[in-house]
Parts: sequence; structure tokens; C-alpha cells
Amino acid sequence: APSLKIGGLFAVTGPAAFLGEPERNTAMMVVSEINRAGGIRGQKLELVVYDTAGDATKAVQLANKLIKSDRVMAIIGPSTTGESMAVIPVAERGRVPLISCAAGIKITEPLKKWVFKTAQNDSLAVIRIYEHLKKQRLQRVALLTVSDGFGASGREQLKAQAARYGIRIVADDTYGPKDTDMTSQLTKIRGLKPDAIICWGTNPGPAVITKNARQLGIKTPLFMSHGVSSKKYIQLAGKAAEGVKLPSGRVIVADQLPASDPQKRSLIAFVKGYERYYKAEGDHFGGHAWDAVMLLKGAFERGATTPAAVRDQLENTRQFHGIGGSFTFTSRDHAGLGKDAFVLVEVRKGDWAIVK
Amino acid sequence: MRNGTSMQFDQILQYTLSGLSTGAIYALIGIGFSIIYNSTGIINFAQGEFVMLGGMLTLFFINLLQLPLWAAIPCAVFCATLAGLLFERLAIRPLRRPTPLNLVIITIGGSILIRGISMLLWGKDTHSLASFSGDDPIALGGATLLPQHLWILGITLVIIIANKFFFYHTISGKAMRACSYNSRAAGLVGIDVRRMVLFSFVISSAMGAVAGIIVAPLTMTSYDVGVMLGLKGFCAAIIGGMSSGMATVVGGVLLGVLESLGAGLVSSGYKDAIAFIILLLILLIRPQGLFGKAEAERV
Amino acid sequence: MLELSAISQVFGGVTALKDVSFNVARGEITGVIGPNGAGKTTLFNIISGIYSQSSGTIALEGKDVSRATPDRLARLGMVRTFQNIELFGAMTVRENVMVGLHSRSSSGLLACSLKMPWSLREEKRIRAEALKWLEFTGIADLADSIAGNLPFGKGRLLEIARALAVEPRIILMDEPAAGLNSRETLALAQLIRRIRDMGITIALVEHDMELVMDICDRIVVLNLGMKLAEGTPREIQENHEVIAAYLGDDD
Amino acid sequence: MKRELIKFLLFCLLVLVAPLALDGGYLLNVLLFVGINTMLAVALNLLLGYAGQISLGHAGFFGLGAYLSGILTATYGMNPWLVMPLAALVVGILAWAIGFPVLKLKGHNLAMATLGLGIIIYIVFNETVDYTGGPSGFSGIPSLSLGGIVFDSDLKSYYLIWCFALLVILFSVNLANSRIGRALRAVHDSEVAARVMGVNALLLKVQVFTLSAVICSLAGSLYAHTVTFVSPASFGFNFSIELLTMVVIGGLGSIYGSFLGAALLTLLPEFLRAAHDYDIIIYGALLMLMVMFMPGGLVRGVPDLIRRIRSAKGGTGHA
Amino acid sequence: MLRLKNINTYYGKVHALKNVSLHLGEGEIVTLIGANGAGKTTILNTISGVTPAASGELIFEKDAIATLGVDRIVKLGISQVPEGRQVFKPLSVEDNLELGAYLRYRGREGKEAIRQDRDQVYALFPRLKERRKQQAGTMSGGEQQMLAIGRALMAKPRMLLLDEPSMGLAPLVVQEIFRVLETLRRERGTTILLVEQNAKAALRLADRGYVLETGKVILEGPASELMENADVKRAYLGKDKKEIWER
Ligand SMILES: Nc1ncnc2c1ncn2[C@@H]1O[C@H](COP(=O)(O)OP(=O)(O)OP(=O)(O)O)[C@@H](O)[C@H]1O
Ligand SMILES: Nc1ncnc2c1ncn2[C@@H]1O[C@H](COP(=O)(O)OP(=O)(O)OP(=O)(O)O)[C@@H](O)[C@H]1O
Ligand SMILES: [Mg+2]
Ligand SMILES: [Mg+2]
Repeated sequence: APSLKIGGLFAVTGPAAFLGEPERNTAMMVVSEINRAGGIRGQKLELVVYDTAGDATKAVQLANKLIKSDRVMAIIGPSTTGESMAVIPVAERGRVPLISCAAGIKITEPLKKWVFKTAQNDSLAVIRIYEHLKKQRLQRVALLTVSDGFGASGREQLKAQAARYGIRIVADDTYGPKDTDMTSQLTKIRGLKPDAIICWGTNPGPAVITKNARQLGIKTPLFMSHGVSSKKYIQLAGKAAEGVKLPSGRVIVADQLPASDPQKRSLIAFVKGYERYYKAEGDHFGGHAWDAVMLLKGAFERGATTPAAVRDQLENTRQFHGIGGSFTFTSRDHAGLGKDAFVLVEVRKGDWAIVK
Repeated sequence: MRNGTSMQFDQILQYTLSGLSTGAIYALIGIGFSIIYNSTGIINFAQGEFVMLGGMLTLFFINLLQLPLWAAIPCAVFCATLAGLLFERLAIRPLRRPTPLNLVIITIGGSILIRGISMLLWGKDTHSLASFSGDDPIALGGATLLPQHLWILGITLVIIIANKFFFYHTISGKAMRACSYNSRAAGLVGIDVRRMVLFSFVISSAMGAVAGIIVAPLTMTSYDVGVMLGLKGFCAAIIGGMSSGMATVVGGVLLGVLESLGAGLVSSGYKDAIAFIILLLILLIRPQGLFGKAEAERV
Repeated sequence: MLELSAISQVFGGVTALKDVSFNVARGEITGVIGPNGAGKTTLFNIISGIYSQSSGTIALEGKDVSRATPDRLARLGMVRTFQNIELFGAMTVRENVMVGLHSRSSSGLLACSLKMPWSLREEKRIRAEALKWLEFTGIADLADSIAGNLPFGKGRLLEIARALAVEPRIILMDEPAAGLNSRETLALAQLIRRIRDMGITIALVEHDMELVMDICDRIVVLNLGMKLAEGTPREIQENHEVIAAYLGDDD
Repeated sequence: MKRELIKFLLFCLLVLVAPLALDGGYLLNVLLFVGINTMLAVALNLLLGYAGQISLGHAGFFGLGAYLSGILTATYGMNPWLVMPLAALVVGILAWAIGFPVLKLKGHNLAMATLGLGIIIYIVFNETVDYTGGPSGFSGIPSLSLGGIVFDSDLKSYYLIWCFALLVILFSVNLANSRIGRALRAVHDSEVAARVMGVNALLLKVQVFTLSAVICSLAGSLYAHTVTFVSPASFGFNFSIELLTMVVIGGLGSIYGSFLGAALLTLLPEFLRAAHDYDIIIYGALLMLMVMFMPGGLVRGVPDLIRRIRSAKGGTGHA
Repeated sequence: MLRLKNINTYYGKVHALKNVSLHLGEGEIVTLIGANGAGKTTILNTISGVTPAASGELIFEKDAIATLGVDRIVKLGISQVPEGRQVFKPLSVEDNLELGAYLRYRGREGKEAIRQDRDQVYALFPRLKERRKQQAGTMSGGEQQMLAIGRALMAKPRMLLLDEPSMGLAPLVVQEIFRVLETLRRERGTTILLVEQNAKAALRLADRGYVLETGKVILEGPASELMENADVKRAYLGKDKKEIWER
């Protein structure tokens, strides 16, 4: 039987490699596991992966290539919101389902016929933090976001949701993705005496910020985004990270979860597998790709044999317990997750602990 | 409760101090640029990669060979210097038509190559390096510094003084400068131009590596840190009029302080733009660099 | 033709020129001589608009051109040659001269890139005229060589051809005979006279006294940035100050 | 003169038939970007190869064209064909205004100033989130359409873009072979002598700078309507450097060289893709090797190489 | 001391020197005369290694030096005053002179001796002393020429190659320079190869001379003979011009 061909577009190199690399690794791992277990309904799954280097132009070219030369049934990725937005018209025009691994809410809102996503919406992470702040009666919040796609989209959500939780944003600062010192922003923030500081970024910026905050003697509670929810962050920030809280998928605390958690099986399988294949810690970015491949697998198992059928079958996904959460796609929701996709965790003694 | 103005003052002090220490880093990297420029006329776009190599190699020696920091540093500097030497021998020297632009492309290619190899060898992760002497902040007025900042400032100072002395007061230093201005005439007074070029790559890659090592505890390091640091160092060097002395330091510090003040007082998003606008203005008013003497072109 | 009054120039601490005034008469060959570092080249640089003098005024045919740029002066009819020849080294000899004709052609950026018929016609004219000037200076056979590879002396001739192409009313020449041997210098003298006979005024700086005394109508002597003397070649040759400072004793 | 025309017509023919050979495949899509990059490289070459003035900020002009086209058509619903010249005009005026102070600078100072300019433009794209969408980019840009033809397929876009690219090439070749091109080269060789010959060097440099920026802006507009999405990352410092590389690798002062450079650097990553993680290393090494073995650029190096291979063959034939 | 045998030198395809042979004895002053583009500069540059010969032998005191690099040849004691001055423009006058003595510094020669030589150069060209801190590139043409000559003298060479040393110099200074060359040979035994447009002055100073035409040596002999040679007279000496070189 001919193989089922799917494509992957990941930012394996370039500034977003921290996303793209685990995603590609995971996708390749899952596909080979599936094939080892006999494929899907007797057919092998074939994955064609291209590196977009985080560049929207390249992503568009490669999406074209996947559709036109490789004739894939579905595309997983790209890794970042920007690239995803660039690729969407290509997928729509080419009538091939796209399962983006990026978090931007714009990707699936408004709804696009051929576009799905597995990364939790930023808004869910924001809500997780804000609910906590509300409970703790912390109202005056300072934002420090990175000026790239990830930070920009987080910043938008942080500002948009604030009012609903009675939160006042007293500072709205940014820093560059390659900046090496953020004491200026923090000094300014310190002068404003906020109740909490929320930083939205991906490594290494947040680690630098954590260290800078300690240097400046800032005692204000510090919140990070899910962008740094991996051991790496703790390693980089060292002792300064102690007490920092952030919303995260369940991957990093998989072993702390109660056995009753419906995601636990998937999580353990993913973490163990990644450890075995790559001798490294699987993170929730890889999880996006894991979910995407498994969602496609579900669609194929339900009998899809054409891109259009894959798309239709994706919409029939119900309660798939993946890494990012439990997915239910419908014809009106292509993001598929509820706010319980995130838990709030805290750094305690150099490790993650769930905040109850 | 302190009053508002002293708050303001503390803040500005902190901005300035932060800017100073970032600026010192830029300066150190900038001097690496100027050294090569001053002895060969080449703008070495690969300079940032030697900065990266410094940090990454130190980590490599610490993590893989389990060396202590004090032993890893010289090893790292040695290896980075060796890389600089090889780069000159294999890429710069064989050039048949060494026009400035061809050299720029060579160094761009070299930087891509070095970065690529490092990525394959050490992966894409960011790593941190322990500070040389702890992380306990030192209070200075209302502002704070880290011990590492003092290391940076101190080492930068030593290097500048050494440079100034070498390039302006020793015959070898003057010979190196002569090479860039007129390599044919340099040969005619008996200077081995090729050796001087090699030598300039050796010292600047060593200096880049040192810069990379002393900043790594603050900035973290990864295979691609060289790009941004290199760019900033390049700017510092040009503001300083491509001198290998004090002017480049002032250039770097100015850039650092402007960024820092811009981020603190005006807008953190536009801080780089603010810095660049001011630099552009400086450039337009004093095209010879801050301290450069007007280089009269005569006919 | 050209009137200089009280030109001074200071570089940092060095006073290169101090209160220099003299006139260059129409149709004449005026020589400027003086010891090394007297300020001759500086003076030419100021007149041709490359430097901007510290003080003093310059008038070209009664028009004040004290602060005019070199390209404006070229359009007003003044052009110069350089002490260390400044050719367009990567271009051919013919092209060098064609650049000289730049100010006497006018097709704009758009006309050129759209190849308008008039710009093509103009280009044809420029080519032909360039050749004419190469013939005039006797280097037409080198028209297609790369200018940067010319021997020094030919380079000098090319500079002159290029300057003539501007159709100037006055040419400033900075040491036109440097690097030429006696015979070539004689030929140069002929050439300069022919240029004068075309009605072009000439001012030249030169250290070759034979040439200067031979062809100049008037001579101005500079020393230490100041005018030391002015007069006919004969007067200058007999001026004791000039002999002491510059010419040296003949016996 | 005639030879130039024949060369150009041959080139047109090549452009015309290339898609037939490629059979509508994916490479066609890449060739479309070759077209855009050719426009950019030619624009930079006019400045760098002829006038000898470096710019490390050309990606900024490219980006301005793209963003202006994108925003004015998508947000304000203006007609793309109207916006394109409008954007070019705005970019042209900007380049003209900054050209006068900036082009007084020389060498590395000029490099620095243009670099700063490019970075400032880039930051503006990033920070004016309300208009540009900030770092996440700006989507929903309409495709171009002309009298009922919508340029939304690769083939259609290919011909559209190459129409522009060919015009730019023709325009530039003519310019380079005219009095203006000659004056530019003169400024390159000796600015002071050129000025003495009556060339207003600064004005000329500013004119070319402006022209070059306008071409970049046009390329930007085409890019925006073809990709239908723009984000700041495509217009950063790195891309300016890549353009510089295209021009030098292609051959300074040769218009067709710029095409070769653009084509090579656009196609190369496609071929290197097979090398996976090693692609970047090979890419870096190739750049270096090319400068080493073809210091005059592809346009001079390739014929040279062919000649050498031929003569080597001929040599063995004789022996 | 130096011997060129059948030297051929090319610039790309231009055949600039065709089978040139010449020699210089220890302490000799030899002059090369010839029209523009005859190849005089090329001969000097071939000797000093700037434009290496394509074929032929170049022997300096029994050693073949044709393949040595420029700096190695200088180390043997051959110093050149290049055409077009070639001073290190952004460096100060003093640094330029110091670099002239580069090899002597490297050879650990006493700083005192070098300083004395510098003072001698200053005595020869007082203008250089006045302007010792000025950037060499801003000096006047003649001043730069003085600097180039001074720089070559600083090397204390055993053999001096001079390419039109009088170019751009005032008559008084030219006299001075010719006097210095004479003294150099007398006091230090320096061997001198002189290229000079002023053939008459050059021949008066030199022991022997070579006449070059389009890359070939067409005539050679003792200077006095050449001076009387009719062809040379016609081509290079001018007719009855006043002699400002005379004192
Ligand atoms: N770089 C070069 N490329 C090509 N040809 C050259 C180059 N330099 C010199 N030539 C040619 O070599 C020949 C000899 O030149 P050379 O400079 O040695 O002459 P010269 O006798 O020193 O003349 P001059 O009196 O003008 O200095 C000339 O025909 C010249 O055109
Ligand atoms: N930019 C400058 N800075 C400092 N001094 C300068 C500058 N330009 C020229 N000078 C000095 O001004 C004086 C006049 O120089 P100028 O070139 O005019 O002399 P000149 O008469 O042409 O001499 P020569 O006959 O040697 O060419 C010289 O002493 C020179 O050193
Ligand atoms: Mg002069
Ligand atoms: Mg010569």
C-alpha cells in the first residue's frame, strides 16, 4: 500500500530553533513509532520535514513545495505565529489541512477552513496567571515582553484580558530577543512599585531578567510565560529562579500528576520516548508536534484518504487527550482546548512544583 | 520614605551603571574589530563568532573535560585564537583579489561557517556560565552592580591600555598600522605584511574570546550570541572612528548608556532606534568618529 | 579673468597661506612657483573649490566664486589637473575624457535609462568629441587602454585631455611636467602653448624652471604661504629674494 | 549597443521559457523569488557596483515598500496598482531626504549610517503594532489583479514579477551604459576628479540612492502582494547583508551578474536542503570558496572557468 | 653586487621587461634613463620584489633573490624610494621615519644610533623636523617626497633604489639631494640605482648608465660616454638648455 504522506515545516534553525528543533524531533519520533507499530491501517506514515529557519518567506516557499512537489495530505507547523500566518493563504489555496504548532490566537480566530492548531492559545496562559493574581489580590501589574512574535502576541492578550480580572497594567515595557541586559526596564518597573511583574518571552531573555531582578533586589512576585516552561530556564537563571511562577502544559510535571489525570498516559509516553530517542528532556513545544501527528493519525484511522477528508475528520476529533491538553475540534473551533490546558507551576528547590 | 527626586537620581544612576557595563562589553568587542581593521583594512564580520567561541569553548572545557574555570579559560582562549589563525591562513591569505568587499564576503562566509559548525558541535541551546566571583550584588549609591561587571570593566581597561601602548608606542604596533595604510610600502620598509595580518587576527580573536568569556556569566551564551554582540561591537568601533584605543571604548560605552537610558526614560521598544538616531547624528556631525582627527584628503 | 584677494588658509596650527592676492590675466599663462610646502597646491585646491579657504575672496570673470563647489566651477569654465594624477583608474582612456564632457551634456537619469533618441545622439557626440581631444594631446592610440595602467607621463596627457574636454576658459595645472623627461617636457610646453592659443587662460604650478621661464607670461612666487614676488620671468629670475629662497645661485 | 540588446532579448527568452521547462513545479515558486531578489540586487548594484557607495540598509526600503503596499491595500482598501507607485514615491522622497546628509559619509561610516537606518526602519515595523501587526506580522494582503486576471498562482505571479524584473534590468543596463553610469564610475574611482570635471557627485549619488530605493520599494510591493503576508523578520539586517552578498558574488558593476548572484543565493538553499543540518556550513563554505576562486564574481568567474576547462581539455586533446 | 640576467616581467598580458640584463658593482652609482613607460619603474619593482619577474635571474651577492618576498629582499639591505612617494598617510612624519628603520629596531640595534640617523634626516630636510607630528598624508607633494627619501635612508641600506627622487622638489632641494647621494656613496659605500627624468643631472652623478626603450636595454656604458652619445643627447638631454643643476 502506498504510504500516507504528511509534511512538517519547523524552524529547526534560526531564532525560533528552540521551538522547531523539539517539534521536528518529536514528529520524527512519533512517526517512526507509529510505523514500527505497523503503521495506520496497514499503511506507512511518511513525514517530509523542511527547515524554515523561522523565516516567513521561506516558510511560504516550503509550504508550496510540500503541496506541489511532495503532494502531502496535511502539513504540521510552522513553529511560529508569524510563519503560520504567512503559510495560511498557501494552505487555504492549496486545500491542504494545516496544523500549526504556534500559539497565536489569530491563527484560528477567525476560523479558517483548513487551519487547525495544537499549541494552547496564549490567552489560556494569560488567564491562568490572572486568575491566580485575582485570588492573591495582586492588582497592579508590570509587563515586560519580548519584541518578537511570541512576546507581541502575549502582550496583546495580557492587555486585552486585564480588565476582566480587575488588573491594572502600570508598566508595559519590552526588550529585544537578543538583549543581554534588562536592568533598565526593571529599574523603571521597580520605581513604579507594582504588585507583580509578568515577563513574556523565551530563553534566554527571561533568565537574564530573573537574574537582573535579583541583582536589583526586586522582591515583587515574578511571573513568566509558558515560553520557558522547561528545565533549561531553571538551569540558566540558577538560584535567582526560586519562587518564579508560570503557567505550563502538564509535561514538565507529568510525574507529579495524579493517576486519574486523563493526559497522564500520553504525557508519560511522550517524555519516556523523547528521553529514549534523544537523551533529552521533552518539552511542551515538542508536545505540539506530538499532538499534531496523533491528531492526524486519528483522522487517518477514521478513514481519511484525501486532504479534504483529513480536514473533515480532524473536525470530528473528540476528547483526544494529548500533551497540550484534551482536544475537541468542531466546525467552529479549530483550537480545541479549554483553559484547563495549563497548570500554574513554581520553581521550588530547583525544580517545578504545581501551585495548588 | 525617600522623595521623588532622589528616586529619580537612583534610577538614572542605575541606568548609567547598567549602560556602562553593557557598553564595556561592546567596546571590548569593538576593539577586536578595530585591531584587524587597523592592521589590514578588513572589517571582520566574523569577529562576533570569536566572542561566541570564547564562551562556548569555556563551557565545553568545563562540562566535558571537567576542568575548573581558571584552567578552562586559557584553554578556550587558546582554541579560539587557533581558530582565528586558521581563518586567516585558510580564508584570508589565499585570496587572489583581496578587495575590501571580497574580504567582507569572506568574513561573512566565515562567520556563517563557524556558527554552523558550533551549532552542530554544541547544539542550539543557551547555556549559562558561573560568575567568576559570585552573584551578590554590590550597592553603589542607590544602584547595584554585580562582581562580574567589575571584572568586565577591569579587564576592558587593561586591554585598552595595553592596546594603546602597543599600537602607538611600539615599533611593531606602528608597523601593523602601516600595513593597512599602504601594504606595498610596508613591504618596502621590510615589514612582513602577511605575518602582521596573521598576527592581527591572532590578537583580535584572542580578545574576542576573552570578551566572550567575561560576558557569558551575564548574558548567557549559545551558538548564535555572536551575531548581536558582533553588530554592537561593530557600531562601537565605528563611533570610535575605528581606533583601537579609548575612542572605541567611549563609543561602546556611549552606545550602552544610550540604550540603557533610552530604555529606562523614553521607550524600551525604541531604545535601539534612539541609540542609532543619536549615533547617526554624531556621525553626520563628526564623520571622522568622536575623537578621530579630520582625515584631510588631499590632492 | 581670475582675481584672488587676501586668501588665507589655516590647517590646525599650520598657516599654509596668508593674505595671498594676485590676478590671472585672460589669455595668459601664469606660473606659480615656490619652495616645497609654500602653499601652491593648497592655493589651487582653494581656487578649484576643493578646499574652502579660511578667509579671502575669489572672483572668476567678475563673478564671486569664493565658496563655489568644484562642479559648479567646472560649469563656469574652470578646470584643473592634479599633482599626483587623479585618473578614473578602472575606466578606459576614452571614457575618462567622456567624463570630462559630462558637464556639457544634459540627458537626465530617466532619458538615459529609457534610451531616448536625443540621449543616444548626445552619447554619439560625446564619443566623437572625446576622441578629438585624445588626438589633440596625442594619445588617441591609447583610447581603449585602462587608464590605471598608463605610465605616468601618458597619465598627465590624459589629465590634460580630460580637462580640455570640459571646454574650460581657464585651466589650473599642478606640476604638469613632473615625471617627464626633457624631451617630453618640451612637447608639453608646445601643448600648453597650443592650449593658450585656443584662447584658454592657464595657471600652472611647476618646479621645472626651464619650462616655467620658457612659457609663462607672468610668474607669482609663493614662500611660506605668502606672496614673495610677482612679475615677468625675467624680473623673477633676477629677484634676489627669489633666488635665495627658491632658485638657488646659478654660479 | 546592439550586443546589449541581443543579450537582453536572449535573457527575456530564457525567462519566458523557464516555466515550461519546470512544468509548474515548486521550483517555479522559487524562481519567482529569484525575480524579486534580482530586482533588489540590481538596485543595490547600481549603488555599490557603479557609484561605489555601500548600503547595509536596503532591506529597509524593501520592507517599506512591502508594508506600505500591504497596509494601504489591506487596511485602507486602496487599489494596489495605485499604492505601488505611491509607496515608491514615499520611499523615494525618504531616500532623497536622508541621502543628502548620509551620502556625504564614506567607507565604513557610510556602512554604519545605512546599517543604522535599516535597523531603525526595522524597529519601526516592530513597534508600530497598531499598523503593522508588530513582530507577528501583517496578513491578509490581497493578490494583484489586472483586468480580471488575479495573480494568485505561481505561474501568473512569475510572469508578473519577471515583467517588472526585466524592466528594471533593461532600465539599469541602459543607465549603466550612459553618461550617468559613466559619471557614477568616475565618482567611484576618484570623487575629487569627478567633481572637478563638473560632476555634482553628491547629487548624483543621492539620485542613484533614491533610484535604488525606489526599485527596492517596487520589489517590496510585489513581494507583499505575492506572499500576502509581511513580517519584520524578512527585512532585517541579515537580509541587507544577503543582498550585499548577492551583488558581490554576482559581480560588482554587472547587471546580469546581479541576476546570477540573486539566482544562486536564492536557489542554493533549495539544493542544500538535502544536506539537512550541514546546509548552513556548506553555504558558508561556498560563499568563501566562491570569492576565493571567482574574485570578480560569477559573471566574470564562470566564463573564466569554462575557458579554463576548455583549454585544459584542448590541451589534453593536443597531447 | 647585483646582477639581472634576461629578466622578463609582465603585467597581466603586458610584456613590460624584455630580456633585461644589467649589473651594479659595489659602491657604484648607476642610472636608468628612458622615456615614459620604458620600464624603469618596473625594473626597480622587479628588483625589490614588488612585481616579481616571470623569468630570468636576479642575483644579489651570489644569492638568487628572484623568488623572495618584498620584505625578505629589504632585509638583505636593499631599500627603495618608490614612485609616487607611498608614505604611510595617516601616520605622523616621525612614525614614518621610524618605520623606515623597522628592521634595525627588529635587529635590536641601539635606539641611540637610530635616533642619530633620524636627526641626520631632519638636518637634511628641516621641514620634516618642523612638521614631525603632522600626518604624512597632509604634507605637500614635495614634503612627502622628502619623507619618502628620508624613510629609505633610515634603513641604512647597502643598496638604494631611487625612482625619480627629484620629482616635485624645488630646484634647491634637488641639488641638495644629489649632493646627499654623492656623500652616501663616499661615506658609506652605498650602491645606488637611480631612475631620473633629469637625465643630464643623473648622468653627471652616475658612473654608468643604461638606456631603456619599450622594456629593452638599448644602450649602456659609462655615464660620460652616454652623455656624449648623439642619440641620447637628442632623445633625453634636450639641446642647449640652461642648466639649473649646475652650481
Ligand atoms: N599595473 C600595470 N598594469 C599594466 N601595465 C602596466 C602596469 N604598470 C605599468 N604598466 C606598463 O608597463 C610599461 C612600463 O611601465 P613603467 O612604469 O615601468 O615605466 P617607466 O619607465 O617607469 O615610466 P615613467 O617614466 O612614466 O615612470 C608601460 O608600458 C606601462 O603601461
Ligand atoms: N590638511 C593639512 N593639514 C595640515 N597641514 C597641511 C594640510 N594641507 C597642507 N598642509 C601644509 O600646508 C603647506 C602647503 O602645502 P601645499 O601642498 O600647498 O604646498 P606646495 O606649495 O604645493 O608644495 P609642493 O611644491 O611640495 O607640492 C605644507 O607645509 C603642508 O604641510
Ligand atoms: Mg604641490
Ligand atoms: Mg616610472
